[in-house]
Amino acid sequence: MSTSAGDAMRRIGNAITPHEPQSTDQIWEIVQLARHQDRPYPLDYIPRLLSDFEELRGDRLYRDDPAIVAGIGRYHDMPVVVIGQQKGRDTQERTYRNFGMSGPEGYRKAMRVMALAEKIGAPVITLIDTPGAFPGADAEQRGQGGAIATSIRTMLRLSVPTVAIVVGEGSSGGAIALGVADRVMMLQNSTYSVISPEGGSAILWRDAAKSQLAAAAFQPTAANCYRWGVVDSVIPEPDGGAHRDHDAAAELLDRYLLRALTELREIPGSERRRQRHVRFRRIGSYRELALADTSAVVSGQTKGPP
Amino acid sequence: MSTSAGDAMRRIGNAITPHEPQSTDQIWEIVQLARHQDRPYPLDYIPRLLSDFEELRGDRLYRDDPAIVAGIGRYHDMPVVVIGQQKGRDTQERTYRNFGMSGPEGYRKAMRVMALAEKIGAPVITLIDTPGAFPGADAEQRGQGGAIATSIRTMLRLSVPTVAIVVGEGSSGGAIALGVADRVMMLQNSTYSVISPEGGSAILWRDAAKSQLAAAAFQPTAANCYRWGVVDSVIPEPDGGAHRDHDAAAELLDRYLLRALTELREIPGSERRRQRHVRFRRIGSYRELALADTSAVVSGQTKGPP
Amino acid sequence: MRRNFRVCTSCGHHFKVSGKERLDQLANFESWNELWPELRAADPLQFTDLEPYTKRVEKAEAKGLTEALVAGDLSVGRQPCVAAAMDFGFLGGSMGSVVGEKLLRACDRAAERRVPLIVISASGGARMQEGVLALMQMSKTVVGFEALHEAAVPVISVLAHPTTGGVWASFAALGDVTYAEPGALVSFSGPRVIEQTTREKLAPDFGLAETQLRNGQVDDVVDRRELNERLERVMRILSRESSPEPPLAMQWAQQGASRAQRAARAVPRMSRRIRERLRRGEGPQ
Amino acid sequence: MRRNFRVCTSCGHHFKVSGKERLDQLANFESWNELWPELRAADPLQFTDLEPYTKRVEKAEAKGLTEALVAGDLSVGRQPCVAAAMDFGFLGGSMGSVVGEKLLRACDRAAERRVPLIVISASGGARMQEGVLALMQMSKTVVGFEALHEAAVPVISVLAHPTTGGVWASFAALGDVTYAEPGALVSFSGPRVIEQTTREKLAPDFGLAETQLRNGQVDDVVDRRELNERLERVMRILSRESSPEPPLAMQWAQQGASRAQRAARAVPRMSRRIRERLRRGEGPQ
Ligand SMILES: [Zn+2]
Ligand SMILES: [Zn+2]
Repeated sequence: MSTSAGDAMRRIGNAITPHEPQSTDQIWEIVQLARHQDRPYPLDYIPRLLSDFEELRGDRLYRDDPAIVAGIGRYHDMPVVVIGQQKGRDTQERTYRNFGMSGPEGYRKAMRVMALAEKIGAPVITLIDTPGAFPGADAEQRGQGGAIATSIRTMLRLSVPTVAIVVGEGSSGGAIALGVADRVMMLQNSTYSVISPEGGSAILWRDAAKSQLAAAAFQPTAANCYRWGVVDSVIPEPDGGAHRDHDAAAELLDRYLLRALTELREIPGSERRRQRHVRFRRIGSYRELALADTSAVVSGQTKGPP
Repeated sequence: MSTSAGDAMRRIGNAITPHEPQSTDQIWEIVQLARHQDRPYPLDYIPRLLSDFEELRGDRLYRDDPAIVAGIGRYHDMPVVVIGQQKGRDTQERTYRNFGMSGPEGYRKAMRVMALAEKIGAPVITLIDTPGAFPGADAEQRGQGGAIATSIRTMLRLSVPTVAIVVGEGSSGGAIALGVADRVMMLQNSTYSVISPEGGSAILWRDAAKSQLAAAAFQPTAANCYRWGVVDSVIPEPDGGAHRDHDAAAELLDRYLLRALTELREIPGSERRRQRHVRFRRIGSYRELALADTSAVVSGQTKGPP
Repeated sequence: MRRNFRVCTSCGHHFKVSGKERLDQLANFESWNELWPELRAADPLQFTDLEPYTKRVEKAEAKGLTEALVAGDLSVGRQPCVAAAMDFGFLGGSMGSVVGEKLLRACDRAAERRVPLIVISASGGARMQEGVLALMQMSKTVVGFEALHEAAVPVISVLAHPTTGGVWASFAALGDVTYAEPGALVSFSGPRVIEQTTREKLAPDFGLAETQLRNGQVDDVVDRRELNERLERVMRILSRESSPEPPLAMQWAQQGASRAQRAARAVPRMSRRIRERLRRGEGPQ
Repeated sequence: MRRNFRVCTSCGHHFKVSGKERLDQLANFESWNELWPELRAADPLQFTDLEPYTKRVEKAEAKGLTEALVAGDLSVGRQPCVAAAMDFGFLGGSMGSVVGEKLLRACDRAAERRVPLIVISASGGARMQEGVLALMQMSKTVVGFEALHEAAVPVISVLAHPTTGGVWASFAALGDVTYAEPGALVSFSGPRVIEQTTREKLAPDFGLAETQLRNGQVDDVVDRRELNERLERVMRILSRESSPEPPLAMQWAQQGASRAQRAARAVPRMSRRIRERLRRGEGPQ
């Protein structure tokens, strides 16, 4: 639901000023922060948010994919399901977790755990942080496209409350696969984009070194995503970025998440699902020409929610 | 719902007399007929039963498994989904179809097509004919057990009418995976058993050559399965066996199938599912000792439906 | 070529087809009405790569194309449907906000008219020039397919060369029935990206329709010249019953006499009671 | 040994445990009530292989075992549940009509009491001596699990050595959470049958719990000595909220002051309005 700037301005109480100036340098700084190696990952948030957590593994089909961590936990005395993309902090863990690039098995594990959430009526919380789904021949053979597509569909079908939070880098179909929630939020220094800056520059500029230029063009920042109606809230980070203080970052995230779940739990499941569908129907920006004369632009403004 | 002989006798109108004598020779003859190489397979019935058929392939996960044929077709002006185990007639086709022994992908294809049936409200017809699920290391790696289990569960969850027909050999978990339907029927000379005679004799007699003995012990005939409440109807075959006249065999099957679907369509989906659960709850044969004195047999009769 | 559906008569190679010609083909070159041609790309990010996005769109529109997806009402043979075809000639068939919105409207229209939806995909993926808004068309189009799910209306997905990226990873993978054209590349990641990332040489048949059939990802590989026939059959099979209940009972009654006698002849072993019931046309049970 | 859960103190090997001792372990050797011990095997097929079925059952019962599945009400730590454990010592833990009926009753009981069900499997598969009726226990037990599904009651499946055949291919594979014991064989077909059919030598780690974890078939491999703790935690997580709605609002109010100040300190960049809202304990939006 891409909205005009004025529309976004009218939303009060969001921590990010919609018109924070965003120069190429500023955007690149955010891109760097979003990928900072000390930035909290799902496994950093989970012990801070949950009083108990039990990891669940495997898609029941082919293998366990460590690029996605999934499990059940106790959040403010509620059972919840948490699904997070885990990049890995050191070289060894990064290799093990494939840099947070999941194969189809990761999304299928996510769906299996969502089915458990649906059974027990537990909210689903996704923590998004991935450069994208893994580009590999074997992943394609086992249906990478279909896995992402069915994960999107599964999230649309859930009747339990769902909250998706981009905590780091949310790039490409690998991110939206876990992003189709009742409330979508971004951390202040996270990014959400159709592709990583490197991927975009390689394709559009035919030069992988143009990634700063690509980042500036994609404008993948929380402020913009909020302005475009892609996310509902921007979660502030501790001064200097979430990596400076994991505890404080988790506490801020906790506050927004708890508020969202508290609101969502008031809505009946079928209505919540309906609203979720409406929410994702509205997103986009296009022009609609006059019917009779297709050359005249009638409405230059982007389509969006009221 | 194992029932006493008297109970079975009281069911009128079934083509098979419950107490047809079944000597070892007679049982072995039926086992042979059930596996006769000219016996009609699903792909022989399908063009005779349906006015249109379009095969659907693949589990959307890993591969297409030719041991199971699935598709949509038009049956008496109804859209239906048909899922059949296909052994293959000549050596080449048998190799291609792995002798009707499916891997997890076959059951997962079946479940995918059942989901389509559920979407469009089409009845599901399964035609069972398998020596069992494929015993292979790769099948186990990809979750053969879970595939069978979830196929059973999927069939229990469907709200559309479902009919399962054992048309040839229904052995082991590979058969029940497609057998959890509102109505379960057997062809007169088909078999339904916990294991193939060869498998059973190898395990129980520690001698694969004792398969006739095993068959006589398992008594896997339609008459017995009817008597035990495992199947609801026995479908007569043309004189000498279904292999003698595929057209007549299909016509008899058609008659029973159409009657069953006509009845089932009168029942609302949720009630139909409830009845299906009740049906499969009841099957079994056990004793219940007196609570106080566990050594005294109070009730030697088997438990079953009224 | 046009009459041969742009398939080479000598080698069978399937050439690319524009969105409008696709719908011409589906309609068997009868007339059809284009839906929502007034929807046009905006430039929400004021995006420029080697060329401004608006410029790219202008150039594509100058070729007479409206957008990367063309939708229309038409009939395939005798089966009415809503059809949508992607146009690789329009910015590589990339999915931006217009593609998402048009496809969503097509879904709603098919659901409302209770006729099947046919979507022919040919796309490099999400339209990068619309940034994250293009990514969001993946979820938007799946919402459309969910509307069809709730309305119990079938959707047939046809994958033409190439069906990749965010298109393959959203609606295109979710057809009730999915066909691919011979030789079409069907893949989430592009072969070049995969080779660069994994430093492995891909097999020559990587991601091709025929490979994806073996991989269980599509129902069949269908020659374009036979596509209409197949689509018509699927739609005929999945169509509602012409008259919900009566035919069964009627058929039963009508067929009673002749069928029962044939059956009874075929089954001399069945009990006398059954044979008599069959002879009277009463059915077996 | 008994106090060490029948795990070798020196090499960690997990020895087989009887059904009753399993429930002793789960109950931390506190007392528990056995459910439905009056259910006993019948002989519907009057089955004889190398020995009559009734004889086999008598021998097993003479060992003091009631059947291949023992069920009871108990608590794991502070979490009440219904528990069922298979007993490999009773005809190889094979699943016949008694196992099916008892497990179904256990499911119904857990659903009714709204407490989780724990099932520990150890089985060679369906009990062949009951023929097709044993096969039908696969569907019967899945019906039981579906009752738990409808009641939103969790079920935890624990796979001990061996969990094979029709047990692994029915309820045992359908836990909401699934653990396997170290070294347990988890497989539908037996290794010998696979080697004979495919004429391939199996890897030494074929079908083992650790392998099935990699294969995505189980959630974790859990040492028996840690099982109770894990089960208790899972049940604690999945338990209903102690008080459905109030805690959230209460926590919000209680935490308001101190948390808000910490948050405000941590986020000097946020807008003044927000900082003020947080300071007042009103929450961010
Ligand atoms: Zn050519
Ligand atoms: Zn030892």
